[in-house]
Amino acid sequence: GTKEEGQDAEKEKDSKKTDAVFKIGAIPDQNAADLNRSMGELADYLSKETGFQVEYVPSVDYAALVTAFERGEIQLAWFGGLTGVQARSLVPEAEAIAQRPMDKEFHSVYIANSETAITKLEDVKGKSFTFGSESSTSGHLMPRYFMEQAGISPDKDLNGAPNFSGSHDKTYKLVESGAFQAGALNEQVWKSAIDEKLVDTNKVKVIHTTPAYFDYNWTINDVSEKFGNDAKDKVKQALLSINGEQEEIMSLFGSDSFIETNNDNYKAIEEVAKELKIIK
Amino acid sequence: MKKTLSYPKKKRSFTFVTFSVLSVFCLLAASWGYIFIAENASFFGLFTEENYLFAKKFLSSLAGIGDNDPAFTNKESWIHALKLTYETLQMSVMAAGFATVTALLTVIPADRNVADGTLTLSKRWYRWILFWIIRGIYVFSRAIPELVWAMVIVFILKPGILPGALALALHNFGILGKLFAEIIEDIDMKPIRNLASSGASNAQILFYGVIPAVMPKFLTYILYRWEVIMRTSIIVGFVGAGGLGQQFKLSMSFFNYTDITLILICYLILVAIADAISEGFRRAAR
Amino acid sequence: MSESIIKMNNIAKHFERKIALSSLSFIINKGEHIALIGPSGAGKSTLLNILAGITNADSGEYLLDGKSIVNYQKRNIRSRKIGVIRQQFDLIASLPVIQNVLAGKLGEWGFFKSLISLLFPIEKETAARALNQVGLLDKMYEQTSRLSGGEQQRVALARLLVQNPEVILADEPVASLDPARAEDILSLMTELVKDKKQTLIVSLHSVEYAKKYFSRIIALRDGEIFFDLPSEHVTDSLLANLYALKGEAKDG
Amino acid sequence: MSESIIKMNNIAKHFERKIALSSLSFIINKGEHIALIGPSGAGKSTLLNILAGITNADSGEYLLDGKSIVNYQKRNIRSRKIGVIRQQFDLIASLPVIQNVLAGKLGEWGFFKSLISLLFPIEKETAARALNQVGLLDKMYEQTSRLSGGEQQRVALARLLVQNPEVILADEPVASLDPARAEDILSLMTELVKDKKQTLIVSLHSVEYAKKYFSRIIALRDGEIFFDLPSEHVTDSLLANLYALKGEAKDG
Amino acid sequence: MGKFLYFLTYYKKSLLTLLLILIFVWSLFSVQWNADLLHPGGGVTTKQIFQALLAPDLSPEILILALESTWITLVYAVAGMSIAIILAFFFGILASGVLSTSRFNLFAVSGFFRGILGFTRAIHELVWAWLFVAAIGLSPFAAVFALGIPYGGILGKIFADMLNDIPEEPIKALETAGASKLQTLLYGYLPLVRANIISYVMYRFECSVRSSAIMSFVGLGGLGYQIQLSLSDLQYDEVWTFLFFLIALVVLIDAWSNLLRKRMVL
Ligand SMILES: Nc1ncnc2c1ncn2[C@@H]1O[C@H](COP(=O)(O)OP(=O)(O)OP(=O)(O)O)[C@@H](O)[C@H]1O
Ligand SMILES: Nc1ncnc2c1ncn2[C@@H]1O[C@H](COP(=O)(O)OP(=O)(O)OP(=O)(O)O)[C@@H](O)[C@H]1O
Ligand SMILES: [Mg+2]
Ligand SMILES: [Mg+2]
Repeated sequence: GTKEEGQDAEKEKDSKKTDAVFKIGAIPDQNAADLNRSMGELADYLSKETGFQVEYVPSVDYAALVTAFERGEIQLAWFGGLTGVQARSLVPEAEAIAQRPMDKEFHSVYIANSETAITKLEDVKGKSFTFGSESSTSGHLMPRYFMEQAGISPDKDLNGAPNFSGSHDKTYKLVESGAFQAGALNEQVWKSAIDEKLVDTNKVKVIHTTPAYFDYNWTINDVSEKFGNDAKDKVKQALLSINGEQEEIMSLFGSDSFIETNNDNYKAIEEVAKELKIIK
Repeated sequence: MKKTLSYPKKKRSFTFVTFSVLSVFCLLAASWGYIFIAENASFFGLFTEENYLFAKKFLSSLAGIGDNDPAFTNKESWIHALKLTYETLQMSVMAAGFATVTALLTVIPADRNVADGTLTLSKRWYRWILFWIIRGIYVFSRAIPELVWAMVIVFILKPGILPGALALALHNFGILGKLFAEIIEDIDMKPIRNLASSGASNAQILFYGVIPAVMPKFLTYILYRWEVIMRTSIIVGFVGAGGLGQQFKLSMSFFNYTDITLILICYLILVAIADAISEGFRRAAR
Repeated sequence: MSESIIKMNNIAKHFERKIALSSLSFIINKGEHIALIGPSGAGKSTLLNILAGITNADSGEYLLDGKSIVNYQKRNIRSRKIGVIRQQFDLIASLPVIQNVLAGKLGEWGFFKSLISLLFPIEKETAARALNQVGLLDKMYEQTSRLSGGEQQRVALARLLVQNPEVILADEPVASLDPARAEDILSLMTELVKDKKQTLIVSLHSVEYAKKYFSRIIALRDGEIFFDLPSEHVTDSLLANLYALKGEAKDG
Repeated sequence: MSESIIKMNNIAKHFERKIALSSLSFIINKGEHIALIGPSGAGKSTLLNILAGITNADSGEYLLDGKSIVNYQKRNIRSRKIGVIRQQFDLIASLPVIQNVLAGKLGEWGFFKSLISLLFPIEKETAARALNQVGLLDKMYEQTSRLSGGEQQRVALARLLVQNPEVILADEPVASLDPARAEDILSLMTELVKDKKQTLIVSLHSVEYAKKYFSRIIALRDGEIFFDLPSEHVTDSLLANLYALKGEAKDG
Repeated sequence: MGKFLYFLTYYKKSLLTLLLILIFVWSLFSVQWNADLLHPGGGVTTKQIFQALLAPDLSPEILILALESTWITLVYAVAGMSIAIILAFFFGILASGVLSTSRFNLFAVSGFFRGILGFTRAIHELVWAWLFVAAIGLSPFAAVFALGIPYGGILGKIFADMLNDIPEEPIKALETAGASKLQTLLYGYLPLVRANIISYVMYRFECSVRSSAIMSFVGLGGLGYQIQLSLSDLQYDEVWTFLFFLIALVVLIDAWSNLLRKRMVL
């Protein structure tokens, strides 16, 4: 019964002698309203499972979330590949603990407005183009990397400097409205937009999909001091035990479960970022 | 002569001024109360060792300690930053220019003394309508911060100097328009009436009476606003409207602290130059 | 030669509840020199403004050169009849002297002529002649604000010379000058005006000057004519009555 | 009772290249009433400022009550000896009348007393008595800026009554008032001063008033004493010479 | 040569104005003026934005949210201004040098404090905000300080200038009545600048409301935060609702300060 669980949670809290709030955050790469709702529910779920008082802290900016994480104001954060690397280099004790199955083989898609004659990646030369946030892996880092691999320099070969829309949702909306002729975004956001009919596929089309790379992950801060030595494992277990039952939460993530991951999976991203001189 | 005088009692009445003073105190109490109670902010909580360490770490990163190639000792970074500085300067001048031109074009009907006919010494019914419309536009454009204008304009124009300049101009257009209108409203009417009595027409009054009287003040305000625009130019860049600000935002996202320092140095130089130039112009115009 | 140029009939004027002028009537002939005196708030400035056509009277009739003042609505026509001079505040301080003098021509010039003249003064000759007459030829291109009070008053006089109206009105033209300069301006003014047979109406605070430079004195008090006499008939007891206090508290 | 209070010996003062006062000497006795006259720029204000200790002379000796003025560096000590009154701009227009009057006590009060008095006027009695003497008791709590020019001049006078110095200096105290009000202030001033045997030194533009209200006249011209005579010995020809122009062009 | 100098002085103002116009024209050359400036889809977006302007989102949730954010914006502005006024009062008096007794003091002290005021206002409040957030975290105090410091600089400078511009006669008169430096401050300087400084503070208060609104761009709450969220979802109708609340707040303060200026006697 729920009542018993509640009491258990109470007891556990007492035994830890902690009234500190366990704060979680997420990079604001999608529709803010959806993010607020799902993350709020995730926070409730984690409270129940771990006995901590979990709270979601919204953030308006990728870099702001990384800074808050660095300052210890956020205990657990849903980062992209690049922001995760940034965060873990600022907080050496931090650890990537979980990711979605799809994050092992993540893709970005390049999209174009249907009224343009763009059909393949090479065609975006001379067109107006928008990335997502400059800190995004799937919205900026990897698309930029693969464009350069294809011989297109985003800073020179496009029509004007590339724009940074700030989020994946905004990217496809801007391309759909015609504000930009082409753009790049996270494949998962794109797919769920199509599923939920948020985007009109008569107006936007996919022109290219990148090869696979590691992306999003849950990174946990150094929490042992405030929440006990077993806190990290508890949170990890809670995340990994999410299954089809928590549909509401997982709909945002476009998946039905999380799997284990570790810091080493993200070495490749770090290399790419260094190559593109985005981190030193 | 030690006779006591019956002197008048001080009269106390509840005026608008007393009302304002009371409202200010209520607002102050409510605001600080809200910050301390509802937002549960603790002032002394700021002075923790943790905060000290972060502040120290942050400042030493800015100073480039532990960075073997800080941007401000790197020639290439300087060249790039100076190019952006130059762009920012152009952006601010363009913004001030646009704002001035549009404000000058609209200011005459936006004066109360034109609308009620005291300046022109003649009345027209439609002048009040025009007055309220233009004043409304001024309020609208100045109430919206530059940054918000910039966020909207980058949807319409490609990233670069122009959207930044336009965003700054849109905001300052309202401010300059209001200031200009107030200057003309405060104009000394005696010389104007005298011009009228020596037979000048409305247009002649404008050129011989109004413009010479207000021009020095207009110039002062334009230069003063230009200084402010200079300071604000970095802000519109945050949302992609070009110049130093855009680079500032990117460096922040990539945690390139020394790059940020370099940009801040350029920014301060720019502001100092703007102050000096505008002060010089004001002196010369005196 | 007692041809009348100004006729005032029952002129009245009030501001909100304050009566500034109540039912004034008088006639002024061409070429007369008249001083207007009276205590503060007597209505001198108000009367001069009505004479100049700057303010309209509430009631009464005002004939200028035989025609009602309403026939002089067009400023450039009126400016050939009537010119006004006050204290130095009347000049555009930020313009050079020459422009302030040439402003006396605006009534004759069209729009473009006056615009061009603002950059490249035309009719310099006229301005120079007038400035010479008031002894300021060397300050022609000076900024007006840099001139002393007495000099500014002369510039205003030069503008009037250029404008050359039939009637000249002056409201306390020497109030802020020291005695020597005040007398200098007054004598210059009456001198210049005599040459052209212009009519001169001047308000003054100093009875001394009024008697010395003007042939006829009109005294106002509380918006009414207190007396209207040739200067030599104005006695000290009349003057004492004119300025008698009604208790300081009432003024201001 | 011809005890001297002010002794000036070869006092000189110049501003940049302009000589404002050159080698002035005179003695003033306790209780004398002196008018200072002379054309614009003669140095009247400069002399009064030196007398007040606001400006320091470049050279020469100035003894106040037998001691050199350097002994009066402390303002609150000096303020008991000398008080100054000028035109209305001497008052703080945004304060109520009573505060402006009580400012005459600042030399006696400490900082906190004056701070408190700004909120809750102390020594109201003193202020009321002074205001009563100048006939302004009913305007005690009025904003000073709302008073007329003549009334403001009286407030300044009331401040001096509160300050109660031995010597009173006044620089053109009636320049901007109409004749009636001007005479009113001058007679009030000389009256009040007589009661307390105070010394009075007043600069004036009007020779008429100087003769009427003062027993001794000191005339300045170009920074030098032009004459220093009892009023009845001042002749019209002396005055004409005093104010004679040297050509307008030189002033400014 | 003499003639040339003459020409220069006579046309000085016209020449300066001409120079300013030329500088403006120079700045125009930094942009390639052609249709390329516009996004291919810029027209469409403009239309959408204007349509939203005519039909702002007036649903109750949005209105309540807007009201709440307006309050937070106002709170930060008021708190920031109160810090600014305290800073400006002390620094302004010191920077004006009205209390200095010697010439050396005047230059050293007022120079020093003018320098400080200059530095604090040279940096835009949003940059201060970012510096504070980085240093002390996302505390409301970061927003309050970020507003208070540059505004203190601006107000302090104006305050100092006003104190310096005061006609010296009333002050001299007080001094001859025996007032000390501090007493001339109480009875002379402060009452004389009161009306001007209050109306300037009111004007700056209006500006601080706008600044407070954009503080959210470093993650501090308020109207700007909501505007940013709505913009990132391209909900232009919500954006306009929030903007109208901001405009209303500004207009209200403007009206208040106008009334106050009219009622306040000098
Ligand atoms: N625009 C106005 N509004 C209200 N009252 C006015 C106005 N102009 C003048 N008055 C009042 O009308 C009366 C006459 O004023 P006027 O200026 O004509 O006097 P004056 O004789 O010129 O006085 P002064 O010698 O002080 O210049 C005064 O009581 C004055 O207060
Ligand atoms: N602060 C100053 N700087 C330079 N010159 C000054 C200054 N004060 C006075 N002067 C000059 O000193 C001379 C004497 O001035 P002062 O003010 O004493 O004359 P005044 O007799 O009071 O004249 P007025 O009747 O116009 O008030 C004048 O030529 C004046 O220009
Ligand atoms: Mg008058
Ligand atoms: Mg003087």
